[in-house]
Amino acid sequence: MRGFLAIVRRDLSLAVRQGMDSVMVVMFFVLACVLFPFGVGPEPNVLARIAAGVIWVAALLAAMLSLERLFQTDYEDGSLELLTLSPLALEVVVLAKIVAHWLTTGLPLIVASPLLAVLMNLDAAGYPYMVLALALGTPSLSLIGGVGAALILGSRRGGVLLSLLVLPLYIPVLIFGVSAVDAAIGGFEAKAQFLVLGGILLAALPLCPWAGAAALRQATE
Amino acid sequence: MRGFLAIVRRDLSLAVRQGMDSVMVVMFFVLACVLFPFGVGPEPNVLARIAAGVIWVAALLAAMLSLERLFQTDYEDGSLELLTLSPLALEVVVLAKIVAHWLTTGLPLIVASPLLAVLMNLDAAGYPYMVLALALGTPSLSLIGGVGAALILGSRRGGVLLSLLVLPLYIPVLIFGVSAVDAAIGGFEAKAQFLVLGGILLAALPLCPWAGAAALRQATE
Amino acid sequence: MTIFAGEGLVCIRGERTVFAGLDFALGPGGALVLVGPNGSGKSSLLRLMAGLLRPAAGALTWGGAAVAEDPEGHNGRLHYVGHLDAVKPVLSVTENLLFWARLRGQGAAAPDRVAAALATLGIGHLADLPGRFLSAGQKRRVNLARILAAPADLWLLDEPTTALDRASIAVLEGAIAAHRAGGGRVVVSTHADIALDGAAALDLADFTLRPEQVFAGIAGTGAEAEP
Amino acid sequence: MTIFAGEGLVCIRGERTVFAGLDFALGPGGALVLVGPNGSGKSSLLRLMAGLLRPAAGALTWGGAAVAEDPEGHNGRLHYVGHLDAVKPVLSVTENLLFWARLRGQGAAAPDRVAAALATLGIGHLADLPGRFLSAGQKRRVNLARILAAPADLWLLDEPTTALDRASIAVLEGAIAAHRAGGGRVVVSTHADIALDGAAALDLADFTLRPEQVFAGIAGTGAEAEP
Amino acid sequence: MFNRFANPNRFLRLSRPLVPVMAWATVLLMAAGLYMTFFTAPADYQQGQSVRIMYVHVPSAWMGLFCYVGMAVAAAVGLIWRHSLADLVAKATAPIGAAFTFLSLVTGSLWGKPMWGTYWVWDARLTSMLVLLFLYLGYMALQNAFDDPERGFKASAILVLVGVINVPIIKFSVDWWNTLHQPASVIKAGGPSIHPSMLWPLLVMSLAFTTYYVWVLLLRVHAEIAASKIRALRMRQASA
Amino acid sequence: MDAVTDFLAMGGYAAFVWPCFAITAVVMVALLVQSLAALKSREATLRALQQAEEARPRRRRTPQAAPDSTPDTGAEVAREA
Ligand code: HEM
Ligand SMILES: Nc1ncnc2c1ncn2[C@@H]1O[C@H](COP(=O)(O)OP(=O)(O)OP(=O)(O)O)[C@@H](O)[C@H]1O
Ligand SMILES: Nc1ncnc2c1ncn2[C@@H]1O[C@H](COP(=O)(O)OP(=O)(O)OP(=O)(O)O)[C@@H](O)[C@H]1O
Ligand SMILES: [Mg+2]
Ligand SMILES: [Mg+2]
Repeated sequence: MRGFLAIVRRDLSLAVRQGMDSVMVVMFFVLACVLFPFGVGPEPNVLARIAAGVIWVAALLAAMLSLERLFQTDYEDGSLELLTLSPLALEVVVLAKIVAHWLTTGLPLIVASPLLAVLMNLDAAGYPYMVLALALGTPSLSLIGGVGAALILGSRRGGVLLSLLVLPLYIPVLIFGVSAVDAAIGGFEAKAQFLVLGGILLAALPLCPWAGAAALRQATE
Repeated sequence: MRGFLAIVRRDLSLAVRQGMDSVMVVMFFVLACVLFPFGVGPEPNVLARIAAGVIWVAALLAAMLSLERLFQTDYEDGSLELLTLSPLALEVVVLAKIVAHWLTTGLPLIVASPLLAVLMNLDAAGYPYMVLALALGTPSLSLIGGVGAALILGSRRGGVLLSLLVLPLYIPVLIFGVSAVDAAIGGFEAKAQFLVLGGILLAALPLCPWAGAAALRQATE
Repeated sequence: MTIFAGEGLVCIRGERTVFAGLDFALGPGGALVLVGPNGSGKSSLLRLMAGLLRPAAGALTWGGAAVAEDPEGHNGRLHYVGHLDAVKPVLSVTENLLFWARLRGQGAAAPDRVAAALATLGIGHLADLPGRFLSAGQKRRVNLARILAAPADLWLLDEPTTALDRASIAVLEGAIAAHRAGGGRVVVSTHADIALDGAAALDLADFTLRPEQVFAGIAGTGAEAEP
Repeated sequence: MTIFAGEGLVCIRGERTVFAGLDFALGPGGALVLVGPNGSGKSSLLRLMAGLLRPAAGALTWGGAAVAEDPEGHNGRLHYVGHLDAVKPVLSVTENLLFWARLRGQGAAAPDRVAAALATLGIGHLADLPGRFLSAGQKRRVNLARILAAPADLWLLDEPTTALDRASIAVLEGAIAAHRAGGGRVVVSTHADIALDGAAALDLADFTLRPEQVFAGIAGTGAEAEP
Repeated sequence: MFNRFANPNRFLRLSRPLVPVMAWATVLLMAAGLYMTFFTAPADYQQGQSVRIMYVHVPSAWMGLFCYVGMAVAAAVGLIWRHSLADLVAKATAPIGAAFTFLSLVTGSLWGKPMWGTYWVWDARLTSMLVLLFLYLGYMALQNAFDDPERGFKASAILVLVGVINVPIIKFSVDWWNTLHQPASVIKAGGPSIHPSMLWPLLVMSLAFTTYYVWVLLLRVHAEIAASKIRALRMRQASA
Repeated sequence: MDAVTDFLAMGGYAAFVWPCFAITAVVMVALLVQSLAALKSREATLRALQQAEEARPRRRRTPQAAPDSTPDTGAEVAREA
């Protein structure tokens, strides 16, 4: 546990010092959303209809883009080898790095999402559900993406490749995240959707660090 | 001219040998589009309404992602220094690399776009305009993105930073690209939009290689 | 007396057999110096001992128990120094070292131990400097301070003298001697000279296969089987 | 006789003055060997000569004309060999070299010249091998073959002997001698020994500023202004 | 004991004779299947002659699913027992499975046009098949992204195992998603009840597709073995 | 003749049925041909390389170093060293 916290704390201070990781992710999130009013036209009702979907897709893309370097710098400067050789189980190391990643990117996304909801004209009834759905969904995105980030270490092309591996696996989170918001706006119960989102998170929590650790072991061979 | 062709030919054979560059870009393009039905729901009329915008946004993102490594590998293995030291004007080198990039990514996107139009239920009247607009717009995307790719060389975080530099510059292309298609579907003249897209391309053609060359000189200092 | 030993080790990298049939044994206070030409497998053997690589055949044991059974336990008793120094450019030297010390369970004692390690290696004055201002030699000394800041039985050092000047090499030799006097063991690969009393030398060239035997795996056996 | 010369060159990197007031002159057939401790600015001077870096002060001239006026022309008459070998892993050795030769206007003659260059460096048998199969020394030889495959007056070689064995160093020395005999000129930085008849040596340490003068820019002038 | 040096020469010896067997089996079964498809199978009373598409559509959909499972099993064997032949089988299966999945999508949409009036609807089954195609392509892209083929095998094996856990989740969520937005209106659950006169051609075609798979798989595995021998010889040449 | 045109018309679905079978045939044949071609070209390369290998002078090769029977595992090859 102490080792876990040490890694989280280090990654957080690296993110703070290296400057603006979180700011950049949020900016990408906003930019990607803002492209849509330009793309589909500014009619409020059309935007409102697609708002939840667009915000979720932008969150997916932002998570994916920022994940590309999750292990990359540690891999390049030799830290990853030493982390692999720490007395901590490698699964714990992976989990700690993913937690730190979520704190620096997932959390800011959640905080920024109401702003985007306003921009995209989302029905006000959806705001709290949007935030809640993102709060349940983004950790799964970080977990699943962490496996992808570990797999592409040392490969020839990072960004595009990662997206191909990770985006198909993000689809369930997207579906239930959007439908939770839509249900709330439509006046239905959204409990089932939240249960599924929670279930996905609970399943990813042990599985992804395990797969990520396996990927890291073969990357440092 | 001979040097120009030599660079284009080399980059094309690198893309072919390194495996599936084009395939990966097209896949990302398709995947990014496919996320939207999941996000906004499968109703054909809603999809048709936003189809042109979504396809264009996906094309923007695909171009941006693939551009990240335009100069990166050459920078890392020392080729970029030697290209800078070639007797060719550096602007020509940059243009050649951008042309090769467009041939390996822009062209496949154009070819794949009718397929996406089917998936997204775009009005059949829009197909030829979609293709034509992409044919005029994607070269501008490659040119503008090439400058961004040169600027981020040696920076700590590639992907996200590039998107922040490049996406805002892409917005004019997006607006006119989409409105050309929408106009055609609505039964209006789309000539003005195509003229603007052509104008952007004509402006980018001399400006971007020049700016990209300046950025490369910086990076190899 | 717990012995760290390898028996019949075979190492295959990138479809190529680097060495085969390698044995070694290392008791407390022992030292092993790995020598051999470029590409003979010194780094590979160290990575194998660290558990970063898995032997294609053969067994690595600690006090008779297979190392592969308990990788985290093995990690806990070793320090590895590779080619890369793992110094984060945006963290200060002390912050860099504190992290690694805390990761190995050094809680409250960590700051003192780190300061002492820095002093030993003569870079106490750099303690608050961010990593990006360090020269190659200074980075290497920070990396060596890391292994002093948390105790571990086995030191695996891959060309630790790279980028060090003579004075620092002497400090390193002293640190190794002290480590061994306390019952620690050390394996060092080196091209340069490093003075270790009573160290056994292992020449990797002795375990390299003849060229025609070199290629293992599918390819190798296939090629071998051709008339 | 065209002279390649530098006068009063000052190089500033990362807000630090690496060297200042450096002069040199190099006529046809001439050779200059750069020596000096790590970080004294050998690589920086070579990059400056190549035009990759711009001098903070001073002038670089070719036959009296400022090099900065016609960078492409200067590029056309020089070959630079840096620390990286620019060998693409997915292209064969020949394809790698053909590209660089064609880029320098070698059209139909390129294949022959490339084959000859490979033969000179003793790696003719590797011609069809993809770059990823090459060892460090072999890559370096491919990089050297590149400068043989297209003629250029001025060779700028940054530690060209890295990773080369004795025999290859001798080949390189022969190639440099032949180049100079044909009126070419060469600047070499080296830690190892490389035998060049009648080469002038330039010790970069002579042009390094005293520590109190080192900091340039705002900081530098400030420090200078201290009594 | 499984061993990472699983001898390829023995495998080659054992499997080479199988190649012509599979080739002939494929040709004969395909001929029989096509004959039955066009001459013995009846037209559907609702769908008319277009039902003949079923005899390529359904086998390719089955094979697309089957290949993914096969690939996952092979990858697991390669990863856990370090059996290099299993790695090669997984690698060789991917393009074949992707081709079948692609065919089921194409034939399905060609069938969809006359039946539903559109080439594509975001139906649950269609959508999950599309995602499956992406999983295949991602696997192939990762496999090819490394200079060291060994790394490609291991990384893509982990990916395919993660993917195989996700396939049911994706399937479930896509079902949910579609029923939520749009009640099943286009295709009824169950489909047409299958009469023996339609079942037999379907089974023969499926068998033909299976033997085709084995045939091409063997060819591709043999090619992979040759490729790794070439790499070894090249490396030997380089270090000489 | 009518039978043939009728057959080709596929009850009005010709525009869907025939492309469907054509695409299936094209994809399957293309995959097969590509696999065969890859196998052929690699085997040719392999043979050429092996011949080059045979032709090269063998410096340190001792007769017993080359195993005459196919070893079951590479590890055995390794242990012979
Ligand atoms: C792009 C479009 C389509 C795709 C991706 C698709 C996909 C699939 C898949 C994956 C299966 C195998 C399912 C299983 O065995 O569990 C299947 C079976 C089947 N499909 Fe399609 N299909 C498409 C269009 C159609 C159309 C338009 C029809 C007919 C109107 C159709 C009729 C059938 C039938 C009859 C079966 C076999 C019965 C069964 O196993 O349930 N499909 N399809
Ligand atoms: N990551 C890798 N993948 C594949 N092969 C590798 C890898 N690293 C090293 N090798 C190969 O393994 C062999 C042994 O390399 P190793 O680094 O262990 O040698 P070394 O004795 O440490 O050499 P040096 O003196 O240069 O450090 C070399 O032939 C090398 O080409
Ligand atoms: N990209 C850079 N940015 C800032 N400073 C740099 C950069 N590259 C080198 N320097 C600094 O410039 C100085 C001169 O470096 P240079 O590489 O020219 O030295 P050198 O004589 O070639 O050393 P070596 O013998 O290690 O090759 C060094 O102090 C170095 O820290
Ligand atoms: Mg080594
Ligand atoms: Mg230097």
